[in-house]
Amino acid sequence: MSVAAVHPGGIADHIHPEPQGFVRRYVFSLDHKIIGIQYIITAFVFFMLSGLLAEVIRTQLLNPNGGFVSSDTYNEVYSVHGSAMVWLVIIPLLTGGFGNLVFPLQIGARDVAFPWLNMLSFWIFPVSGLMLFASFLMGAPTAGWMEYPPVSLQGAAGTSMWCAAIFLVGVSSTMTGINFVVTILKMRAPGMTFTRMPLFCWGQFATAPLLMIATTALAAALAALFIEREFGVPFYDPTKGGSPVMWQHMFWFYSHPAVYIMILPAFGIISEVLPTFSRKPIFGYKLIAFSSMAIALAGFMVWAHHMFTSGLAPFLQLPFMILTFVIGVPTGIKIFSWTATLFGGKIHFSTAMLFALGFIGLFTLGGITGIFLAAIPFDLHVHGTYFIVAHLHYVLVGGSLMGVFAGMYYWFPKMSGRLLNETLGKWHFWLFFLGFNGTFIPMHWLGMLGMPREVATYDPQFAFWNRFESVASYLMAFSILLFFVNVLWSIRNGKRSGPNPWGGRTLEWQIPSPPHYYNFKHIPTVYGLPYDFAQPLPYKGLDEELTDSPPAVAAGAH
Amino acid sequence: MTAATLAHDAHGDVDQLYIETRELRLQGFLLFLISDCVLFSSFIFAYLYMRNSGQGWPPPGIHRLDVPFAAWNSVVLFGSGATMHYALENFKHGHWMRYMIFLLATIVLGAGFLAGQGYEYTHLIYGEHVTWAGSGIFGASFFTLTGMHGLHVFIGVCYLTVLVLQSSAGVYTRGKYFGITAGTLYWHFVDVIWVVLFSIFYLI
Amino acid sequence: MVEHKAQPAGLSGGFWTVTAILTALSIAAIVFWSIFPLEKYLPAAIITARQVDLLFRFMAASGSALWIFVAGYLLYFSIAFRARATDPPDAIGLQVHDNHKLEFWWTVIPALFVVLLSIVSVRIWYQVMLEPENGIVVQAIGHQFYFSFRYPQINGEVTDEMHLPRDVPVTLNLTSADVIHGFWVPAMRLKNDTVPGLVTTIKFTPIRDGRYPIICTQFCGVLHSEMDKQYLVIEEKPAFDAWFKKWQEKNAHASNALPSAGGGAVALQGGNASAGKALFAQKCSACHKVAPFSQTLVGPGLAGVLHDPSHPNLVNNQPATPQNVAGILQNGFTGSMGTMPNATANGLSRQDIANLVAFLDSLK
Amino acid sequence: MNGAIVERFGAVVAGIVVAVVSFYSLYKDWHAVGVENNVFKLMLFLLGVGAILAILAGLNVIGFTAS
Repeated sequence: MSVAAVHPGGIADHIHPEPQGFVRRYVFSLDHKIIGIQYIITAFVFFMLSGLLAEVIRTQLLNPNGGFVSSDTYNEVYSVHGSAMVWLVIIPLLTGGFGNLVFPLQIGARDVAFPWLNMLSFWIFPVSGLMLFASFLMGAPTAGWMEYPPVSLQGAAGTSMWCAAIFLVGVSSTMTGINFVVTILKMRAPGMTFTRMPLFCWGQFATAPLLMIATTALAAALAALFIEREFGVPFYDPTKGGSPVMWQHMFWFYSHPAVYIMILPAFGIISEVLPTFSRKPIFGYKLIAFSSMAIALAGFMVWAHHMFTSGLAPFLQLPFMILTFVIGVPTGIKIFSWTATLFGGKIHFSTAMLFALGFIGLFTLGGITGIFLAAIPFDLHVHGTYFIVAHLHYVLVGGSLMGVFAGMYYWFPKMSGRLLNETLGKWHFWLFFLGFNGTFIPMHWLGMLGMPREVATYDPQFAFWNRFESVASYLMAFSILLFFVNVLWSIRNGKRSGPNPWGGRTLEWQIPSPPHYYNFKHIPTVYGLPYDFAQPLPYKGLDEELTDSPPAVAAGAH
Repeated sequence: MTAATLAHDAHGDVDQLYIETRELRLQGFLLFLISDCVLFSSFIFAYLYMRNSGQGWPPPGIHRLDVPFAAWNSVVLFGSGATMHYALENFKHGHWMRYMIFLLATIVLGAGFLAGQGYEYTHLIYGEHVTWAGSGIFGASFFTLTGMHGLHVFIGVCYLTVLVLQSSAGVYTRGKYFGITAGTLYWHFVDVIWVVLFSIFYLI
Repeated sequence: MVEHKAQPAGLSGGFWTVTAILTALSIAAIVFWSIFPLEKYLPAAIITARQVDLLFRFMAASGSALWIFVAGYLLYFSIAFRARATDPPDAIGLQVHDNHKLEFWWTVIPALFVVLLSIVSVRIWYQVMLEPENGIVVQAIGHQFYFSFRYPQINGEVTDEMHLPRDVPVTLNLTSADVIHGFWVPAMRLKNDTVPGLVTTIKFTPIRDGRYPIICTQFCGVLHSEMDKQYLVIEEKPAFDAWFKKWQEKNAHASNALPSAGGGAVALQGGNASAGKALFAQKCSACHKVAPFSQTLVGPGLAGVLHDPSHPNLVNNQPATPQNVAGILQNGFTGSMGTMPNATANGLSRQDIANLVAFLDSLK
Repeated sequence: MNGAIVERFGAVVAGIVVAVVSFYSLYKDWHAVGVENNVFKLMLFLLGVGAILAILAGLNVIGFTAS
């Protein structure tokens, strides 16, 4: 399937005319790198908003009787916090953001397959995000990010707005997925076979079909919920013959793959950061790539493990439990391979590397509690409790978000040509690490003892640990403030990075930072895996990238 | 210029850029159809799920759907699939007139199917008082799924009409006609979805 | 790039020291989880709670051991293989790409562990599922924002605490009157959702006296967090009997009046028998025939429910009047034959009930 | 003589035409290569199956109606 050589006059030989003017360059840009940065900025804005919501949650829980906000407001706050973090922060950051920014460079393409579609995907995203936050004006959804009917049928008008917003962001995801699949299948540089692709591309390649297929299932479920709420057409209301459990099936058929959408690209980031800063090839390249695909595929077959308490027939539950255990094996392979990558390395503790190391430790913990939850008898105990809250935050914050931060410190020079400040970065890491663990480790214990999730008030016996968590969460928020300060400061005053500050060996580091709008002057030819530090770089045709010469092919009108 | 252009302009205008771009578009379009297929599958899952959780189908108080009419109407849609196929075949071989005739026939048959569906809806809503929101899960699943499919057919008819206009304006040549290929793929997709919907609503 | 000589691939002594330390730590963790006094913090109120704890101990011990090894090696490698100030700036690490033997084993060992874990989980799960069901049958109904309970031989609903006799197997049928709730008793290590329109069953045998909170774990509306104020009381049989008798007396006249949801009795006038017939086919015919009492499917045949002189009383020992039949339709009933879902669970409106009663009344 | 009979008759006759055309096109295109042609083959096959279903429904072999 790979393009054997650059055909004269083909896509690889074709450069779009240089975008002129501020609007075409930075607003309605067709350039995948600019779109990636747009995604990252927008997602971090939403991250700040829903992070504030998280602090509202923790402030409310300082006292067993709450009192900071009313129960109703509290329910709105955690619902929007969850929805926004999943759909407006983690997924766009990892797919639209880092995906757009990095993987076309890594496979040696000039852009993604459909730049217009890419721009459209991006512009849908802030619109839907604003819609989601605007639902506060009309009574935000209260039933959590899962919005189980029938209670979501009773929700305020904002719940319909929520449906529409998530539907739209799903459309954006689907288009991104289609775009990425085609790009990876068709636009790799000559010699960039699948077994020579950097692992971040493998992560995206495993994620894109999930975006494309699973998100559509969610769209159907959301459309039905919207129609039922607005027009009274019965799908989920049991008094009219509908089935509330059906929503759970359709929702989790999307949302379990969505968990992998949120973690597989982060795996990819870690698999890039570790070899670069250990000066060592990634250990077990093929097995890591293969296990990503295995996880993505198996991700479609385990959705009902979120529904062990929903009254499914027992014989249906059993395969879901065992398949979920089985997913632990490829995940374990990855973790062991990353750990083994460190062995015998020359490890440089940059902030990106610290986040990558933190990722491995915390994600492993989240993965282990995931195995706990797959075991039905134990799940029947802790389902719907703070144990789940702890588990999902270990995976999504300790996993995905740590991956995002590693990616930010790693690729920030590629975006801006400047380095993030390492001292501030290390403060960010350590405070975040402490704050995060302080916030979420006690939740395991609280959940087992009997604290249900999504509560505005709780039994006074849990007060001590809740206060502890709240204080720790303020520490975490402070560390993230440091990160924002760091970004805003470094973007103007950071040390100039040059094209390749980390000694990275993948293709994106062989061209200037930030890259030209056409990426490569010549599309390079690839001769091997990027990760072998003892060998010269396995690329040909990159000699002129860092010179001032113009690109080999003239920019032509289409 | 249309017919003459088509006949004489063999593959001379097809360059490498077009070949590669077409490949991308084709794959992208097929992936779009796959995700659209998942959308239908989800609603079909919902329908079958609700149907099996109730007591018998159709629910009491609702008559069985009119199979003979639906069979006839389905054949109209399937026939339009066949004419679309021949439209593309004829275009590929440079028979411009036959291409136009088959394309117009497809549009007429597609519109005919929509009219038939409109008739069926009218009959259900006014004759049997089966409505979208007021007839429980039957009305919900039937009108949602067939309505969604009808919307796809409607979009298809619009798209084919645009194809007619574009073809008359000479947009497509013997080498560059991806728009027609995409239209044919889409139309076949819509037909095949109806095979499934016809089976699950009328036959089982 | 400086030509780099591969370092000797052998594992240094430090590695084995660290491995020994991690092994010791893992063993300590395993011992810790084996003896950890879980029941001191959360008593085990039913037989299978201890089994679930056992499963937790097993998973926590093996999970801790795994995590200690991963995190320990991570830390050790990070320190031992850090780039030193004395290294040349372009020093590279050991260029190892893979090791098939190692990869084989760290695929196979977790796979074997998955098999082991599956066997353990399935066995314990079967014990949770296959509790005996020859004891008392209770129904718990989720409401916004409380649970109510139905006992055989108590009219109406028990809306306060839920009492159960110790050492008697319990079959608990769960359903909901409005939205999905979660019925969780942490001391039982067991929960299930109460889903409107669906009756789910959990079975257990209480073994420990005490007063345990019942907590709703599925978001159910604005006061969801208040749904942890009810208790499950497990007590000796005599104490339970006294409580039971008290509620029998308290509710002696309860079920005739139709319950809280909406208030007031169903207006039976205007019931449409033919609409009722259609509804019967849809909602009732899975469990009831239009036939004499003896022709039982799940519940009894209902042809003579209102007009059979040999059966003057309904299943709840109330006289066979249209109003009482409506009461059963509205509230459901749990008895020796199992559970009949209530109106909400069946999806019956008040008019539907009137229609059904009219239909049943028309059968002679 | 009522509408249903006319509809059934039409469905059967036109269904036979469509089925024959579909399968004939499938036969003719059997050796065509390329992604889209393979998709077309699948689609034509399903179209033929659909036409056969319509014929059977028209003949009242499947999808019985009460009348």
